[in-house]
Amino acid sequence: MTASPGGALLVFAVLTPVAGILLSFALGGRAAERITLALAPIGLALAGFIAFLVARSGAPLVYVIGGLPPPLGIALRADGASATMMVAAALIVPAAAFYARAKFATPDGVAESRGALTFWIMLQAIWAALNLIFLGADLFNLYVALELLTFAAVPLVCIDGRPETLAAALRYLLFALFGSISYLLGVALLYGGYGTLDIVLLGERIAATPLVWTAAALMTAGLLAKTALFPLHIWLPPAHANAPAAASAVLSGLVVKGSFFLTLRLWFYVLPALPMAAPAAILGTLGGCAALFGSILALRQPRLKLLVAYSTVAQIGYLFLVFPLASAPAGGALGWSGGFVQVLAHAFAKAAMFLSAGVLAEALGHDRIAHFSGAARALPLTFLTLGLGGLSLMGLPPSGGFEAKWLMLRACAASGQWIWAVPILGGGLLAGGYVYRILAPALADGVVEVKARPQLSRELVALGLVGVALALAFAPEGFFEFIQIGRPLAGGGAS
Amino acid sequence: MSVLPALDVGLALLVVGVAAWTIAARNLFASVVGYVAYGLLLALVWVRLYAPDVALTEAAVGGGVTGVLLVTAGKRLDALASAEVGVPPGRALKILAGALAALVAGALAWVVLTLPSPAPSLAPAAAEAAAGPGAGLGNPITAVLISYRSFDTMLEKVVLILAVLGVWSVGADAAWGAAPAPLRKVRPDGAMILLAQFLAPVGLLIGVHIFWVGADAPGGAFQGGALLAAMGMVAMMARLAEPPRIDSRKLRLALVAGPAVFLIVGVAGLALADNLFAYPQNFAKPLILFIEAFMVLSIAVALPMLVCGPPNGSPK
Amino acid sequence: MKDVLLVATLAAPLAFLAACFVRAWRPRALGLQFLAPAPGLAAGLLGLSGTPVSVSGLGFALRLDPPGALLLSFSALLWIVASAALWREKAPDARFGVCWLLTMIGSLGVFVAGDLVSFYLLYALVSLPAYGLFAFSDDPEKKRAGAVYLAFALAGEAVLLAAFALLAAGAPQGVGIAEVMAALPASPYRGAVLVLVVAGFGMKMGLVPFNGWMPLNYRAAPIPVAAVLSGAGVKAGVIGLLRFLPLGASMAEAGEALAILGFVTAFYGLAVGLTQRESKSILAYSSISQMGVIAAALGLGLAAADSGAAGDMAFYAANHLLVKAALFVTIGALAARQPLWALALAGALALSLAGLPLTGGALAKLASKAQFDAGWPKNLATLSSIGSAMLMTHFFTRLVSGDAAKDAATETPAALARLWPAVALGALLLPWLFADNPGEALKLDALWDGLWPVATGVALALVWRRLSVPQIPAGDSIVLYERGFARLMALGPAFERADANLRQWPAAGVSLLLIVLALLAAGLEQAAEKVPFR
Amino acid sequence: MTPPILAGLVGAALVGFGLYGLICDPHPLRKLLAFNLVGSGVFLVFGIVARRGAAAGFAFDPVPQAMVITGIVVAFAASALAVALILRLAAASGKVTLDPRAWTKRDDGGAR
Amino acid sequence: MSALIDLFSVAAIGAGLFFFFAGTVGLLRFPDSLTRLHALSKADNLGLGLVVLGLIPRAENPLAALKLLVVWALVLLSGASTAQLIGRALRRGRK
Repeated sequence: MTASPGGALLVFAVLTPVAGILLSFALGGRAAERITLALAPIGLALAGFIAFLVARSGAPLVYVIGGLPPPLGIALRADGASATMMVAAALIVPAAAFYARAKFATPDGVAESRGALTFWIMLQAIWAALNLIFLGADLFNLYVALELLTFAAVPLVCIDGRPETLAAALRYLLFALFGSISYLLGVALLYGGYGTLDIVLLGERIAATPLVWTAAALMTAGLLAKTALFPLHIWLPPAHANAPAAASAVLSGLVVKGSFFLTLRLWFYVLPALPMAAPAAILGTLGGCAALFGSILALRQPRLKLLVAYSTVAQIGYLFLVFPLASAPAGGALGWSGGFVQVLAHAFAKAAMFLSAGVLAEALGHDRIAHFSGAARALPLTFLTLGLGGLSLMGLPPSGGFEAKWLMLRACAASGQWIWAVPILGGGLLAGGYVYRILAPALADGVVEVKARPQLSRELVALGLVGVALALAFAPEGFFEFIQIGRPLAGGGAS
Repeated sequence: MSVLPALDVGLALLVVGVAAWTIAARNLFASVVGYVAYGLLLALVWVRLYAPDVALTEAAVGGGVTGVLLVTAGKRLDALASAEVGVPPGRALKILAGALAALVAGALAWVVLTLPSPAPSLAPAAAEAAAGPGAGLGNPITAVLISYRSFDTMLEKVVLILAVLGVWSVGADAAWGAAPAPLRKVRPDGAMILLAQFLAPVGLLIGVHIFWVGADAPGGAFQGGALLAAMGMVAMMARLAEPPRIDSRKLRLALVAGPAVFLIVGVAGLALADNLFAYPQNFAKPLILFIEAFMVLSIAVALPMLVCGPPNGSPK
Repeated sequence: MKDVLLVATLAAPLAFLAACFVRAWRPRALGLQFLAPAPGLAAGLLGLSGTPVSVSGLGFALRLDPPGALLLSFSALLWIVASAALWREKAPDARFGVCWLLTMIGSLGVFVAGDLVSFYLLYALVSLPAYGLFAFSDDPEKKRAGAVYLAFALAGEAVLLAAFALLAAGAPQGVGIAEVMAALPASPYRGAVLVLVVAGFGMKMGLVPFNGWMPLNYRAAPIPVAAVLSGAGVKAGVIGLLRFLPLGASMAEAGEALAILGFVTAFYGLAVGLTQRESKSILAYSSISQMGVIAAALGLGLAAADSGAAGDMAFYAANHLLVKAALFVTIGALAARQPLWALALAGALALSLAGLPLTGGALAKLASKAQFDAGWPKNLATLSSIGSAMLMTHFFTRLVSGDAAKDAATETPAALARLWPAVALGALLLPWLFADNPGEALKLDALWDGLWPVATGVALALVWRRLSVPQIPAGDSIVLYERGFARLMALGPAFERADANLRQWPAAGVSLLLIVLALLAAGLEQAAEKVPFR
Repeated sequence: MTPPILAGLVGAALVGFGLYGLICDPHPLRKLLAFNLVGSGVFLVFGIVARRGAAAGFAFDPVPQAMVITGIVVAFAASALAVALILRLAAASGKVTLDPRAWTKRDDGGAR
Repeated sequence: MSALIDLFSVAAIGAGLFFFFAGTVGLLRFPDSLTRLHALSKADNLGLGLVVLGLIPRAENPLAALKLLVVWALVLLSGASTAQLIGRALRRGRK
């Protein structure tokens, strides 16, 4: 394995936010906010340039840290999938940061405040961790990245210090630890079996032995716990519904995608030699149940943020349909593309919806859906965003959600796996139900009392994010070729 | 020497027994004490596995610092006598959980016992690299930590900083900037003070020693730092030292010093050795010691701050 | 020229929509909306003859062929009239205006969509935003109608998405409608596609058992909205069937099944319609019945491998489009004043649906002759004509008796009421301009064929008036569905309890271990299966 | 029985006990203890792998041992964060239960 | 000479082990915490001292011998202090 030209950029994509964390922590106070905002263009430029390099060479971009190649050293590797995710993170994190400026400004008269310092540093940490997760090519390095992500996400959940949020954060932390230790155990076994943790080397060496199956089962289950796939969604609804809006947007839009991304890496890159039909069926079943169950519960939530959080539970379910679909011999490429478009569409749409929910809660002083009558006339932009986000969740055109469903259904058809069409279509119908629950009263003739006029800039940030989710519907053919760069051929074939 | 296997079996039984006690004990405090004992016993297991570095770390962190953390937490929880705990699961669920845990443990045992032979190992690669990138380091573990897998180590220090900030962030808004609560409420008496006065300087010396020899012998930044941290905590328990204010610039600098220096040297590697996180051949050892010195500082400060908890009291 | 107009068909209303988002332009954009469908009208008129035109770009493809062009021109005309009348006096309401434009884009667009994705998008546009034309309200009746409408629309979307995925899977070379339809006869998924297509578009057309939303919808909708939805909106379902039934391929059983479904719908609509008192409901059931006739004809065309059925049924649907829209306007126009000439005109209009000679309906009936040529279909078709005449007479008598629709007058814009004579005449006469051979309809036997069922129907209707038949609640089967739905909703708390239990820590922990063991077992089982072969 | 095998059995037992405690014990602090037990069991597996990898003049493979050291630090940091949360939760509410039902009784739709 | 040293070592370590044993018996058999503490700390300090004494002649170099002594001293210090602390805690508890 040798480094590609421009590969050092990969390390800088991780190091830049890390340096931001260290500087912010040392300087404290208002510096943290300024540093985070200053990082935004740098991070976006790095992600964009990396994507450009990957697209230009048509092959993964690799960097060997310290010049010592794996197995002894650590490498970073950017393929089409990771570059896409990095760009998504580089758009959503700055959007959340920009949105959060008003709420997490250090108050006048103090040098530093608890909420502000925590928020800004943890936001950078999430960014650093995500970039590392997308780029990492060493399973232990990825473990450190996962922990970095958890440690950054947990304090964001309880940043306002109410007991409910503390309980939610504690539950999140403990369950995430449960998941990471399970993952780590699998890593230990794989090292014991193959003497390396480099993804590429493992992918070449691994054969279907009991050791590998055990490791795969443990690592997968651990990652599922961190992704909150049904029935492991124990922590997600209270955590995502109680965090401040900007944090929820990042948690729901990006953080759960981090561990999902690793699950994909695990099965499609580390374990391509394993016959995947049975485990893929298990993952697909859990995903399908999640899509239906989460949507049904979203239908019953009295509060907008809880509804949106349960919708995340459902949408995570869709992601896992990528396992049976992309590993099938026929239509695998369609399934893979569909899965990725779903990841992106949900990331942008959900981030936008959480930001809008935040705007709404501040403007109305509550987020009880039963009291929304007429709210759309008071907050037209916010409800436009919620509606368009809902469009994507329902999978109606023109939206990324539709594109994802369309690709996934075609993959179902191509591979003859009809059963997965049930959650895809049924979940869409149920999503229609919960989006209707938000929009129908809001568009009715009632009158709501607006306590504080929302800032236009914050509403526009959310609208911009949802715009990206819609724009995915118009993704050119080249985009799908791009996310296939560096994807190993479907799992299960080799053995 | 047929005693050794018998001793090994005894040690194993003891470790498992104490672990079971930790889970089964009725009383929270008893289970915490069980865990501290368990940590110390585990250090012995590590010695038997030819892992003196891990044994040092486990003794210092698993037994020592974690012990203080948990005992303090147990005491503070007891002080809040009314803390309501959830109900334990029913018998059926317990049996199910037990059976599943046993199955997973059984599968694990089976896999561990049937690990492939000959075992794959990076030891030869590490030996070979010791002449190159790991130049001048006699302790291969230090070489792995600071050179081959430097990226892990640096990020792990960032994790530590995030944990410190996370711990601070659960404090009250009004207390931000103040110092954490002292480790002991009451003024300690003579014995504790005496212990701290004697032990801390000696421990300090040993900690620095462990760090210094770490390049070639068992020891290194983390082990040394952990020992220093433990000494700092002994001093705090004796109220010879108080936790610093969390907005103190010195404290912040000490915390970020390790990863920051690591990062700077790592980036400088691009200019000096053509690779990020590479060290120029001739300066490898001094550079590594330089980085480690700051890491010791950061660790020695971070661990006690993690134990001390969030800021408490008034900021002014 | 044609291709520019084709693009403009969608681009013009889109431009108006965009203008609505600029606050300063909004009033004018809404006021001039009647211009938006003009390019569509032009494109439709030009596209009536000659070879189909295609345009593609941005991942979308547009295609116009003569059947689509006919429906496009009539729809565009309807939208122009409705918009012009509506926005003359209606206070600009952004919610309503945006939904109006979106529905318009979809309604015009489905006739020109050239590939699956475009069709799906435009079909969704003609279905979903229409919710906003009548249901943005706290009025429980309207909310109910809206919810039912949306449920059927979404279910239709889901079914169609599945159908389209199958179509695309059968045609690897592309997702153009022409390509997938060419590949369909050889596709292994033929049967499934057919069922899904009929079910999906059937929901839009109100085929039994998906008919219940229509009466609720039209009752809740103001007159102009009901006019465009019943006229243009429902035709999205018709064009769907026209496009996605493999009419050239012989599929006898499937075709006959569809024909039977169509006739069942036709008579079911007539029967329930006759029990209705409210004029809007009667018109809704008449629509259901007419859509049944179209489905039956298409089914017979499918069975006979008659690809000409598409053109014939497009004409039949186009006639229905104009007449039904005009009938809704009639309700509003005659609510206040009923001069004799107006009653005569209204009567002719109503009976046009039954195929009264000299009206457009007679031409439509003639167009369906090829399908209903002999045997049981012919008899059933005649029977349905008699039934239609009965139903429309019933409608007419309810209308004349005056208590038909209480708020019909207030919800009809004055301009539309003034325009009504022209609208009605247009609906009666315009089809003559577009028919292939209007002379046929003027022959004596054709006149007789048209006249006697109508006369019989009128006579029967007068007898029917004497009977007192209990009223079936509008929406008939909906009541059952709602009951079932309520029962489903009652499961909600059970799901909540299940969720609360699953989110208990021990349950989640056990689940985690179960997942580990399940994955392990799955893997080991596969490994065990492989061993003998190695 | 050589130490690696013995340690393997111990590691598996620790993981088993820890998992049981993690699932069944309602007190979060004791869950944390259980987590640490599982953690040390996992580290022992690394230790066995390291010991079995003795080669080229080393009594152990240094890479897994280095990972254990990193892992111990991370586990400690996690424990500290969890303890801080538990203490704060107990102080703020008088409850340390993780039962979701204990926290959802009150309908709060207030602004965040 | 070496035999003599061996003998010395065995004797010292054996004596040390005896004190450990006695201390442990005390820990298990004595009635209350204070007496148990008494048995444990005295026996362990003396026992460990004897073991260290027995090991010193076997040390490879003087530095190692010094280390052994330091170990003993540290255990003495911590043992004594903790015994004190526990004792005081017990007394406070009784009040």
